[in-house]
Amino acid sequence: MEWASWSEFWDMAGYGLYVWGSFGVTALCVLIEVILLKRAGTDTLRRLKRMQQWEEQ
Amino acid sequence: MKLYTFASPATFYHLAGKLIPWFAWSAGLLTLWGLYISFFLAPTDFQQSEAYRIIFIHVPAAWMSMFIYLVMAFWGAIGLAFNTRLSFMMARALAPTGAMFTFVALWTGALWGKPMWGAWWVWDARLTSELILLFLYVGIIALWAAIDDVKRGDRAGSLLTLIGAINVPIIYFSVIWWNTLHQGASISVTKAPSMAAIMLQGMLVMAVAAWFYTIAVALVRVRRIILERERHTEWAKAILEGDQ
Amino acid sequence: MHRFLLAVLRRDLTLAARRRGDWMIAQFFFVMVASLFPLGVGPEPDMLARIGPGVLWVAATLASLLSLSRLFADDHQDGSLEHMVLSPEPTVLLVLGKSIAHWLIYGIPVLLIAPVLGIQFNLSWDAILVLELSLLLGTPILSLLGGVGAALTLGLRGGGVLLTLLILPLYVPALIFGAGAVDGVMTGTGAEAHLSLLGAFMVLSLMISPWIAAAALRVSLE
Amino acid sequence: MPDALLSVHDLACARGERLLFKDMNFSLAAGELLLVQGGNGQGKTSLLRLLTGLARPEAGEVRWRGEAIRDVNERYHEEMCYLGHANGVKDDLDPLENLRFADGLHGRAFDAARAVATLRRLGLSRCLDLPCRVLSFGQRRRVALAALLLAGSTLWILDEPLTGLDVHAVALMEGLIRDHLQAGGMVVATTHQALNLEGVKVQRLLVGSVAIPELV
Repeated sequence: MEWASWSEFWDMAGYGLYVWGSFGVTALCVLIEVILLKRAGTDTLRRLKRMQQWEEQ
Repeated sequence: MKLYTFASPATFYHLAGKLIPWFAWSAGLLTLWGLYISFFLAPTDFQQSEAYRIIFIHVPAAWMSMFIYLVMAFWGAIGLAFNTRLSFMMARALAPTGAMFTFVALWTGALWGKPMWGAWWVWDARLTSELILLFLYVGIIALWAAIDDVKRGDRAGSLLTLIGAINVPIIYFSVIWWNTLHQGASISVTKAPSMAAIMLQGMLVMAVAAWFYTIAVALVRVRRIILERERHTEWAKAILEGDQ
Repeated sequence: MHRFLLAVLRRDLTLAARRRGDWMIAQFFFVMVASLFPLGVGPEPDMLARIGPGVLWVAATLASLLSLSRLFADDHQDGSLEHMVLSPEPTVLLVLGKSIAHWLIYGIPVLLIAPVLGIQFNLSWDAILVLELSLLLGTPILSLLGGVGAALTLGLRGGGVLLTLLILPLYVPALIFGAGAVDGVMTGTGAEAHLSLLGAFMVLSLMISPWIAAAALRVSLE
Repeated sequence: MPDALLSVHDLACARGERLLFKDMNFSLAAGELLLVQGGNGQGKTSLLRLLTGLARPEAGEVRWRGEAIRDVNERYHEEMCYLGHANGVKDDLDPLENLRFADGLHGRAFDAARAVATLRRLGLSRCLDLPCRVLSFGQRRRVALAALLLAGSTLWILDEPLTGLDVHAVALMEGLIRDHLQAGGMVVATTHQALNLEGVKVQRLLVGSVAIPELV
C-alpha cells in the first residue's frame, strides 16, 4: 500500500488538484454522456410513439 | 446462420440489446480494477511524484480518440462500398464518444502539463494533434447535424471521415516535424521516464475498460438510431406499441 | 478526356472573367487579413519578419475558403451542375477541372500579391522567393481539398461556415510545411525538406481528393 | 420485350423516411412517350432523377439497353438528355455561348450555324448576343430546349418542360416531341398541362396514390 492515510491519498503529494481534476472531469464527462444518452433514449421513444399515433389516425 | 443476418437492423437491434449489459458491466468492473492499479498498486514515480497517475486516463483516452476515429472510417468505408445501412449507423453512434475521449485527452494533458512544465498548454506534438482531431470530430458531427436527409448525411459524413483518416497520419507527422523544429529538444507528454510493467498494465486495463464502455454506449445509440429509421417497419411498430 | 477537362476549364474561366468582382473579393480579403496583423502586434520589423510567413500562409488559406464556398454553388443553383454531372465524362474530371480553374483564379493572384505583402512584413528576398515556391506548391492543395468541402456542403444552410469548419483542419500539413519552408530559409536550416514534403502532400491531394470530391458531389446531388 | 431500350425493374424510391413508390415496372421502346403523372410531392421528379442516374434507388434498378445504368453510366449519358426544373443556363453567357459550352462538356464539336438555326427556330433570333440574364424565364427555357435539340440524344427526360412557355412555344414543343418520337427517339416527361400529341404512342404512368384527371 502506497498511502499512509486518507488525507495523504487525497493530497497526492501536493498534486491533488491536477490528479483529481483529471479523474473527476473524466468521470463527469462519462456521467454526462450516460445521462444524455438515457434522456435522448426516452425522448426518442416518446417522439416516435407520438408520431406513430398521429400517423395511425 | 450467415454473417449478414446480423447486418439486418431488426436482428441487430435485439442482439445489441442483449450485449449492452455485458459490455457495460465489464467496463465498470475493469474501470474499478484499473483505478485500483492506478492508485494502489502503481508506485510513486521518483521524478514526477504522484502527478504521473494522470497517464492512467490520459493515455487510454488518447488511444481511444484515435482508435474510434479509425473505426468510424472503417464503418464509413464499408457503408460506402457495400451500401450497408447499419455501418453508417455505427459510424454515427461512435462519433460523440470519440469526441468526448478527445476532449478528455486534451483536458488531462493540460492538467498534467501544468505541474510538469508549468504551463497549462504546450504546443506538444501529441496535444496539438489531439486538438486537430477534436476539430475533425466537431466538423463531422456538425456536417451530420446540417444535413437533414439521412442518406445524404450518412454518405457525406463517411466521405469526410475517410479523407480525415487519410489526413490524420499526415497531420500527426507534420505536427511532430513542426514541433521538433520549433522547440529543439521536444517535450513529450507521454514520455514516461521509466515505464514500469505495472504502469503499462494499468493503462491497458483502463484502455480495455474505455473500449468496452465505448461499445456499450455506441450500441445504445445505434439502437436508438435503428428504431428511429425503421419506425415504419412492422417489428419496430411492435416494439413501440409493446413498450408503453 | 483532356478535351472535357479543357472545356470545364474554359467555361469556368470565361464565367470568372464575366464576374471579375466576385473573385477579387478573395484577393482583397487576403491583403486585408495580412495587413491587420501588424496593426494588432506592432510594427517592429524583426517581429514582423518572424511572424510574416505564418501570417501570409494563414491569410492565404482563409482567402481560399472564402472563394471555395462558391465553387459548385452557382452551378448548382441554375441547374448546370446536374447537366455537367450527366455528361458522358467521369465526374472526377469535372471536379478536377473545376479545382484547377479555382486555382488559376485564386492561386495565381495570391502568388502575385504575396511578394508585395512579404515586403510589408520585412521579409528578405530569399525568404520571399521561398514563400513564392511554397505558395506555388501549396495553393493547389487548398483548391483540391477545398473542392471536397465545397462538394460536401453543397446547398446546405450556412454551408460557407461549415466548409471552413470541415476543411481548415485538413489544411494543417500544408500550413506547417509551407510556412515552415520560409522559416527554414530565414533561420538558416534550409527549405528543401519542407518544400519536398509540401510537394509530396500536393501530389497525394491531387491523387485522392478529386475522387472523394466527385463522390461527395454525387451524394449531394441525390 | 426485345425492343425496349429503357426498362425499370422493381424500382423503389424513398424520400427521407417516406417510401414514395415501390415495385415499379415499365419499359419504353423507341418511338414511345411516357407521361408521368401524379399530384405534388408524389415522386414524379424523384422518379425522373432515378431514371437519369442522379439519384440511387432504394431497391430495384433502371436498365438501358438491358444493362443497369450505374454500370454503363457514361455510355447511357451519351444517349440521354435531362431537362429539370432549373434550366442549366448560365446567366452571364449569351445563348450561343451557353450552347457552345454545353457541346464542349458533352464532347461534341460545336456547329455554330446549326446552333444559330436552332435558336432561330425556337424564336430567339433577336437575342442571340444578349446575356441570358436579361432574357425572360420562358426565353431561357427555350435556350435550354435548344441545348436539348442540339444534344441529339435518343432519350429525353423532361421535368415539366412546358412551365413558363407561352401558347406558341407549347405548340412548338409538341411539334418537337412528335418529331423526336417519329425519328425513333424516346421521351419521358412530367407535365401538368394537356399535350396535343396525335399519332404518338403514349404510355401513362401514375406515381403515388392521388389520381388526376386525364390530361392528354
